[in-house]
Amino acid sequence: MNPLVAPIGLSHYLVVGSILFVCGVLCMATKRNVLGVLMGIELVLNGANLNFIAFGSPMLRADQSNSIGLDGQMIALFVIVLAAAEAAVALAIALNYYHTHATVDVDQANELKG
Amino acid sequence: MDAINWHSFFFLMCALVACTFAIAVVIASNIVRMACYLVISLAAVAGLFFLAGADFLGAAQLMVYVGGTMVLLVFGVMLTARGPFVSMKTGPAQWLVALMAAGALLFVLVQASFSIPAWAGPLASQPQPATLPATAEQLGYGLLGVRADQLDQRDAVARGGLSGYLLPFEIISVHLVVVLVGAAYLARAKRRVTKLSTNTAGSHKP
Amino acid sequence: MNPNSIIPTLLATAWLLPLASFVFIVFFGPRMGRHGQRAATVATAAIIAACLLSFTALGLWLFQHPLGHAAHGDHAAAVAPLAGDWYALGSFGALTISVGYYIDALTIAMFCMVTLVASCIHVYSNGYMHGELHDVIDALAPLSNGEPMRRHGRFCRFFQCLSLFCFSMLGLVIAGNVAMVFVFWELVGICSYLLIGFWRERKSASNAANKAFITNRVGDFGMIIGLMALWASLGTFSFSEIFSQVRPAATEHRLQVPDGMIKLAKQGEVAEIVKRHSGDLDAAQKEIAAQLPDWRAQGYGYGLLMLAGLGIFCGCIGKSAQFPLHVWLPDAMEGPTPVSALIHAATMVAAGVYLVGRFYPVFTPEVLLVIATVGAITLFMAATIALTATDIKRVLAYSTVSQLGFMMLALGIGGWIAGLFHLFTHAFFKSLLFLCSGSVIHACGTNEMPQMGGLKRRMPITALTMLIGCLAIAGAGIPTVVGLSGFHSKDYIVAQDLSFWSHNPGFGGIFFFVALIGAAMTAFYMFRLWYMTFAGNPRDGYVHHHAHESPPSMTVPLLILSLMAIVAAWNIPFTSIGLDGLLHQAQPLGTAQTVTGQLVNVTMPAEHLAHAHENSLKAEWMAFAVALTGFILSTLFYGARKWNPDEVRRAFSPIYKFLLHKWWFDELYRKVFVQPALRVSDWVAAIDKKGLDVIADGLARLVEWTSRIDDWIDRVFVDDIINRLARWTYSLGISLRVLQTGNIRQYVIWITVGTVALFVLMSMYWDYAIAGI
Amino acid sequence: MAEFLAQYVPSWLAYTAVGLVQAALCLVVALASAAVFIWLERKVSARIQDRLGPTRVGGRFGWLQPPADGIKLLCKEDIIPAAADAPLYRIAPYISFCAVFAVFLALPFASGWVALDLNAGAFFVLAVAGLEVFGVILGGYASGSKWSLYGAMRAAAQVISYEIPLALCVVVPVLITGSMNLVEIGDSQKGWFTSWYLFHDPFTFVTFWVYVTCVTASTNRAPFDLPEAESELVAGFLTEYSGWRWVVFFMAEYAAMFVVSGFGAVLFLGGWNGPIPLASLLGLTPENHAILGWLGNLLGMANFITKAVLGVVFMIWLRWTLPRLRIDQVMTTCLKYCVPIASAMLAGVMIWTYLFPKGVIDGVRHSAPVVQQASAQPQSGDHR
Amino acid sequence: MSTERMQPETVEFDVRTDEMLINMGPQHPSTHGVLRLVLRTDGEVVNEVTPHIGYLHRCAEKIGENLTPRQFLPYTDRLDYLAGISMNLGWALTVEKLLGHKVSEKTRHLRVIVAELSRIASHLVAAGCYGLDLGSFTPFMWTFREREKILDLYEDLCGARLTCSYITVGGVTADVPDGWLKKCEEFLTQFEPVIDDLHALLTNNAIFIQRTAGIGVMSKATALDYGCTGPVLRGSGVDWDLRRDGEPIYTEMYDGYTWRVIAAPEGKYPDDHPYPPVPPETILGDSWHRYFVRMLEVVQSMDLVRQGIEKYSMAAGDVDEPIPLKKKLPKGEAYLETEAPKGQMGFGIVSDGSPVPWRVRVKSSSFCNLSVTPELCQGVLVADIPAIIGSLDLVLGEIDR
Repeated sequence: MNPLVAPIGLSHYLVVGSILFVCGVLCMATKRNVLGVLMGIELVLNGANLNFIAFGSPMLRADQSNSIGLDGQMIALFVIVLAAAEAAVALAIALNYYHTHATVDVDQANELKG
Repeated sequence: MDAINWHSFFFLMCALVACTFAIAVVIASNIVRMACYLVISLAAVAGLFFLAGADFLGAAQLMVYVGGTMVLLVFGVMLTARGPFVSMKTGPAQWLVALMAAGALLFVLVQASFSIPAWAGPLASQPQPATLPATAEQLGYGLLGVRADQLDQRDAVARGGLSGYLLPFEIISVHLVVVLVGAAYLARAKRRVTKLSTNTAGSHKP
Repeated sequence: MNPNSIIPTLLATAWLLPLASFVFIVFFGPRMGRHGQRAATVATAAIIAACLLSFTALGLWLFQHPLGHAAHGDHAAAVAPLAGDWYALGSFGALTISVGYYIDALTIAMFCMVTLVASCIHVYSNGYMHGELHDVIDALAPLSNGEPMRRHGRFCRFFQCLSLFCFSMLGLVIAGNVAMVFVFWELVGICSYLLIGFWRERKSASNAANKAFITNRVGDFGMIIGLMALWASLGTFSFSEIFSQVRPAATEHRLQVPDGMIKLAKQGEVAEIVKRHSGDLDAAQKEIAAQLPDWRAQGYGYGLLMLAGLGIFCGCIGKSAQFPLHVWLPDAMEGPTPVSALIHAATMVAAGVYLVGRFYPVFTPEVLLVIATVGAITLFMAATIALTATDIKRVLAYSTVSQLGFMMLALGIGGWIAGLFHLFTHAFFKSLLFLCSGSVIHACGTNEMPQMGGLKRRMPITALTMLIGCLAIAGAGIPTVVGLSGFHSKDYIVAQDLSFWSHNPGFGGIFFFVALIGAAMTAFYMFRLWYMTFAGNPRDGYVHHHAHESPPSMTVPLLILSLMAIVAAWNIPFTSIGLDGLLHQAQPLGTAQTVTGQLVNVTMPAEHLAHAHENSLKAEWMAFAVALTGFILSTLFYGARKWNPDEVRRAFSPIYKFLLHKWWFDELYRKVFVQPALRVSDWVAAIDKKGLDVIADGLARLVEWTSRIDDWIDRVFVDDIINRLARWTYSLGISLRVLQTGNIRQYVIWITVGTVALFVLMSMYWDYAIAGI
Repeated sequence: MAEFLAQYVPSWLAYTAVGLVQAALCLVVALASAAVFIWLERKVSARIQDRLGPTRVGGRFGWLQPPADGIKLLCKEDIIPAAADAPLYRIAPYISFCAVFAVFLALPFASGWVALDLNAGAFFVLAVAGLEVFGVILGGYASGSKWSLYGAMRAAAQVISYEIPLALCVVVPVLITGSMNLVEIGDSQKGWFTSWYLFHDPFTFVTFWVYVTCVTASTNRAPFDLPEAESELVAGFLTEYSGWRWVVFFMAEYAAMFVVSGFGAVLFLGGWNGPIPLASLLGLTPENHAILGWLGNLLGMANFITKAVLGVVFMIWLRWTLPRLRIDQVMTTCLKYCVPIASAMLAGVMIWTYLFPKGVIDGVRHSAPVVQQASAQPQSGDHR
Repeated sequence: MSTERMQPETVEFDVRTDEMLINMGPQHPSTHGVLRLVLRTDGEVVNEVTPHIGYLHRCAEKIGENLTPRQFLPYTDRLDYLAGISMNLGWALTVEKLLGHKVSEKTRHLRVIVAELSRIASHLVAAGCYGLDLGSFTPFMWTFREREKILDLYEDLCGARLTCSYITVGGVTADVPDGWLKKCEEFLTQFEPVIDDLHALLTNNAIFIQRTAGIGVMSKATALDYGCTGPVLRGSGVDWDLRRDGEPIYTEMYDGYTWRVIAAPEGKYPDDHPYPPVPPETILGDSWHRYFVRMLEVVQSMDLVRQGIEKYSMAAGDVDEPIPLKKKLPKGEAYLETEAPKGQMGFGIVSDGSPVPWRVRVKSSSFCNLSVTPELCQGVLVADIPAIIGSLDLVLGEIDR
């Protein structure tokens, strides 16, 4: 199948979203830098957002009866805004963490471990 | 030959960029480079939003994520990175475990994406972007509590239920304020420079 | 435009101007000139503008409703009040809460009085409060290290509060419904609290503010009960609706128990009827309506009406410092003197009287009797205390309480016009007196009269204006010819008393004599005050030496007010326009008739009866005679110093002490309310210590013995089981602890694995169609 | 053309090739405009300073000076400092340039003459133009020089702060029009110059000047050129750059000037509508004939470009007149003046449009777009 | 704009950052040559500044000990190369003081003319560069344009533009050419309105005032403690000018001239000059005042040049020729300070009786003025460093010698 000619469907978007999501998870799972983890979270949120947009898009599937319509964009908008807020708070926490631990290595933040 | 499908073409471009740089974020060890790749990846995602007919979301993604969040990140990087290259290596065993888990997740997700036939089938004739509704206004109305896209709902009761997102919007805005104040407070170092002594004027002639 | 729409607008503007000034000063005050000097200008300009607007409104009103020749008892020509809503705040069922207005001649007259007095006091405060323009070193508020406190001046804060007060007071006057009245009622309370505690660092001031506030809450509690009674039974807060229900036009405005109250009183039967006509509400309504006259005749709901009246009067007791809640007012003199003049003499405390006047149509004769009794007690008690007080402001404060008692007494015995007339005249001369005392305090730096004396040469204007004030309050005048304002108003009250006595031959005389004695005492203590302050030889050289006449910003208001104190009761020359006529016009419909109580045998004589020639002549002469007596006694004691007051004091030492300690009211309240509370807590503590502790100790000993036995069992049997369990738990925890690594990345992987597992599980048992797609 | 090519080669190749060619053409246009502005800056500054400026290269007026400079700079060694983070250092100028270049996509040059007619156009322009600073930050950081880092941090702080008042200013015309579509915003200012949003009401007039301040700051132009303040930070984020990469940063700056001027022209100065509605007076409207309409649009484009160029000249003029502000003064200007003023103006415009929905100066302007939009909206939603 | 300025003392750190050491110079656009400042910064705030000098050391004093005074004269041009003639004058007067030589009336007035012209030129450079330091390029071009005209005059006078060596020991190298005085007057006439332009462009510019007012405030006491001289001292309100207060051999050069010292001891400038009003934001002794004093001194110097031209034309006789190249110096020593544009320039000479001095010493005004920078630059922002250094008007040729 020639990908340039074949039309794009919902599944394709979902796959991209999955890849972003998994990349984000990987990022969170492998980075020791607080900021790296933060970036992983951003990727995860974007993967999810892409799904919302795709499910709500009027262009991606023939049968629109199950489309979530404008709600998809709405939720995505809220996600974006909350992600910004989350980033601000996470960054503030990271800064404080840096001030107290003089490092950004999350592995050092294990004072509460069992 | 078949006429090229521009939608597919741009989708492929953006998707490739987004995925490639997302993977680059995972692989890169320098935090600034990670940030840079992330910005590019997110910008490509914004492109995907545009392609899916969500212009406003795309622009918001660019503005908020790339313009705002990422600069915040860069700030954080600058403030916390001692020297330009800070990398904290993760052990190969952890990589392996993480990759296995992530691979399983990816498999499950992709499998799920293609498992519904209705999702794979595209629109027989895709609407041109020009004919699409202006979602920015609809979003605006939605935030004000009117679902402009649902006014054709025949069931009056159901229409009443579709009352938009005014309350979440209000909550989110308050939430944002709280978060920003909290973040500002958290990041404050509560330190003051001691007041420097300034010479007071004396007046004797040389 | 017709006056009916202009007048509310004018008054609303006059009402809102101080609010604007308040808001302006709140935001920009500290930035207006050095130390907020300009704030005073703003506030003063606002209130003066309000004053001009009020007088314009008065002019319009008179133009539209010319005063009929004071036709006694004839109320056919009564003028309908302007009532309406500006803004509906919300409706809850049938009840609508709104910002409305109820304007009659009384409202407008009150507006003029309040704004005029307030204007004078604003101007006066410009001079009086100038100390607040700079940093203040307050010797009366020592810090913990004993040094006087130093703080920034609060000039603009003072004017900010004044503006807020004016707004609240005017709102209270213009209010069109009870809810609004209540809101502004509380607002003036707040202003009073803020201004009494203006020098909040002084312990006495903050205590006084608290006292005023708390005491008023006691009254407000009753008021809320009254309001609830009205609302629950009548379903409305609006004045006009309440009045039309209480005194329907159908009964020629005679007081009758409104339907709502009867229904409430007979709610059992009403419910019965409704149940009987299940579903058919109209029929039920009809049947109830048919029953109503019977029920009314049986007296149902009358108690409720009394309850409403008494409740509202409770609020008035608190606000107008009537017995037994009068204790806060003398202490409130801790505030700056202009505040005492404006709030605690002229306007706010009179609000209680005003409210009684406003609610007059609702009061049954029984309630009125209560009012009269409370008024009489207050009048007498406060006057006696004033006889012995030496603090110049306290004398005036008790005088205020006493005069308020006069008003209440007058209202209570059916003298609506008399009471309110006295309210107006009193506002002028009492604010004048307070301002004069402020001028004296300003000059001398002390409140104590024994340290003053001979000031009239130092401060001639103040002495003169104060003398006018004393004459006015004492009711000086030439009988049957002319007199100062107080002469006329007191005359009305005495005349009404006399008339009341003649209608209630038994106990009616008490009120009459109390009023006469009160009038005599008033003259006595006022001149005592004047003589001690201004006449004679200086008693304290230092004070005398440093005394000086106040600046024009303080003396000019004094002159204006003294003019008003003289002429307030007069008609405008060659016309019949005057306060008297205005009040006649404002008298609520149906209240000018003679009525008799249902429960108590009391007759409230119609007011015009008191103006019968012989009655009024008698009253006039009697009032004049007692005032003159008071004056002469005072002159003998303090002016000419023929008699030594100390001898009298010694002779009546117990009484003197009783009076000096203000009838032991504060001590009484301490004994009755404060100390019992403390004692109860002591008891509780003692019970705790003595009783419970002993029991607990015994129990403990018992338990100890039991536990010894138990211990043995425990150690041998139970411990073993427990230890074993604990060991298991511990080892389990140790083994599980490995999972809790504190490593975020591992957690992420666990989450991932968990998600995948969930997914797999789901796909095993459900189709993907669970998503419904 | 692509269809033609596609007969001979695989279609994806054909389209890619054509796409590349078209992009290159656009790039040339952007570069040419940057070159023109560099020349303009030199000439204007020379006039201000009693000099002549370039006179010789390319005959008169030194019009070939920028290409000559460009060639010179291309030939210069592309130095990458040892301490630099090489990949980021390399990529940074292009990020800046791409961001600015992408704005051209959504910038309408005349009614309907826009590459991408987005219905969130104004928002898009704001968002994409804001990306420029990312290249600056990256470049400053990656240079491995302390001066560059200073420049980068200043740029970050300054541009992010100024986005807020800038967005508030942009909201004003959006509010009046009731649409974020730039073409609609431009078209709604049709008519005489009195219908420009600049003269719509006093608030928009003030807003325009706040906008000017903010865009001057967000394009890092004097007196807000702190990120590259040469007397303090040597050259700020540009310190270590040389040769071609430096040129790219420079072109990004000049292209950004054009973009924000054009954007301002659309938002406040009537866009392609001249002070006198010459096109409609002459009958150059599509209603008359397609060609005439096209001609009218051409006139409009000339109008638009003139306004944008005047805007750029204004910025040049500012630069050569004013000293530079200090960083705290820059932030003060933004947070204590621009943001409150812009907010107040936004509120003012709201009230104004509420009170005078048809405008005051030009009462006959096609009435009240806000109201129209609002009432028309629900119907447009149900296309599904 | 508001008059509120951010006082560096009250900077509060929102985010804790590490301190950073930065080299500002010796190659930096705003250090006016090869000054090197080591800044210890915390974000934008400078906590400490340490100046390092010596990058332009040319052994000027040692050279002076191997040459006769007239041979050394061209080296003095290189000290403050922006006001070479003033340097010449200082050296010439010092040697004349040692010799006990007195110059003729005509020479005296000619020396006043050229020395004051060099002051104008120097101050023009100072003002222009100051604008440049604050990011305003145009004033720089304008002042240099005017300075070029003065250099043209020099060229007509002696053939050299920058390092004139015109005033020499014993007199001047040559009398003025024909018509030079007229050219000089023409220059002054056309220059006058330019000053107003400069005031409009810089002095009264709101941003300029914001950037300079209250920045680098130097109290009288500080200025005196650090030995600051010249406009830097007068900018702090000290009424001190060697042309009036110096040694007789120097002050008698200005005998018969009417002028007043430009300083504002009570915060108020003498009102016999047309000058723009002092903005209320400024504090006496801040960078703005140092700049402003220079601008006023330009006007003052123009006045002196005019008087000099008049007096020169009236004076009888000829200008003095220089002393012989290898004239023996009397045994002894002499030290003299003159009021150079940058401040008090001192030359010391010790002679053992030979034509070549035994010891030569130069006391530089810029050196003293530089020494105050660590004190002034505490807790300021990075952008204030050029604003303060620029207001001190340093010349490294003079500092490093």
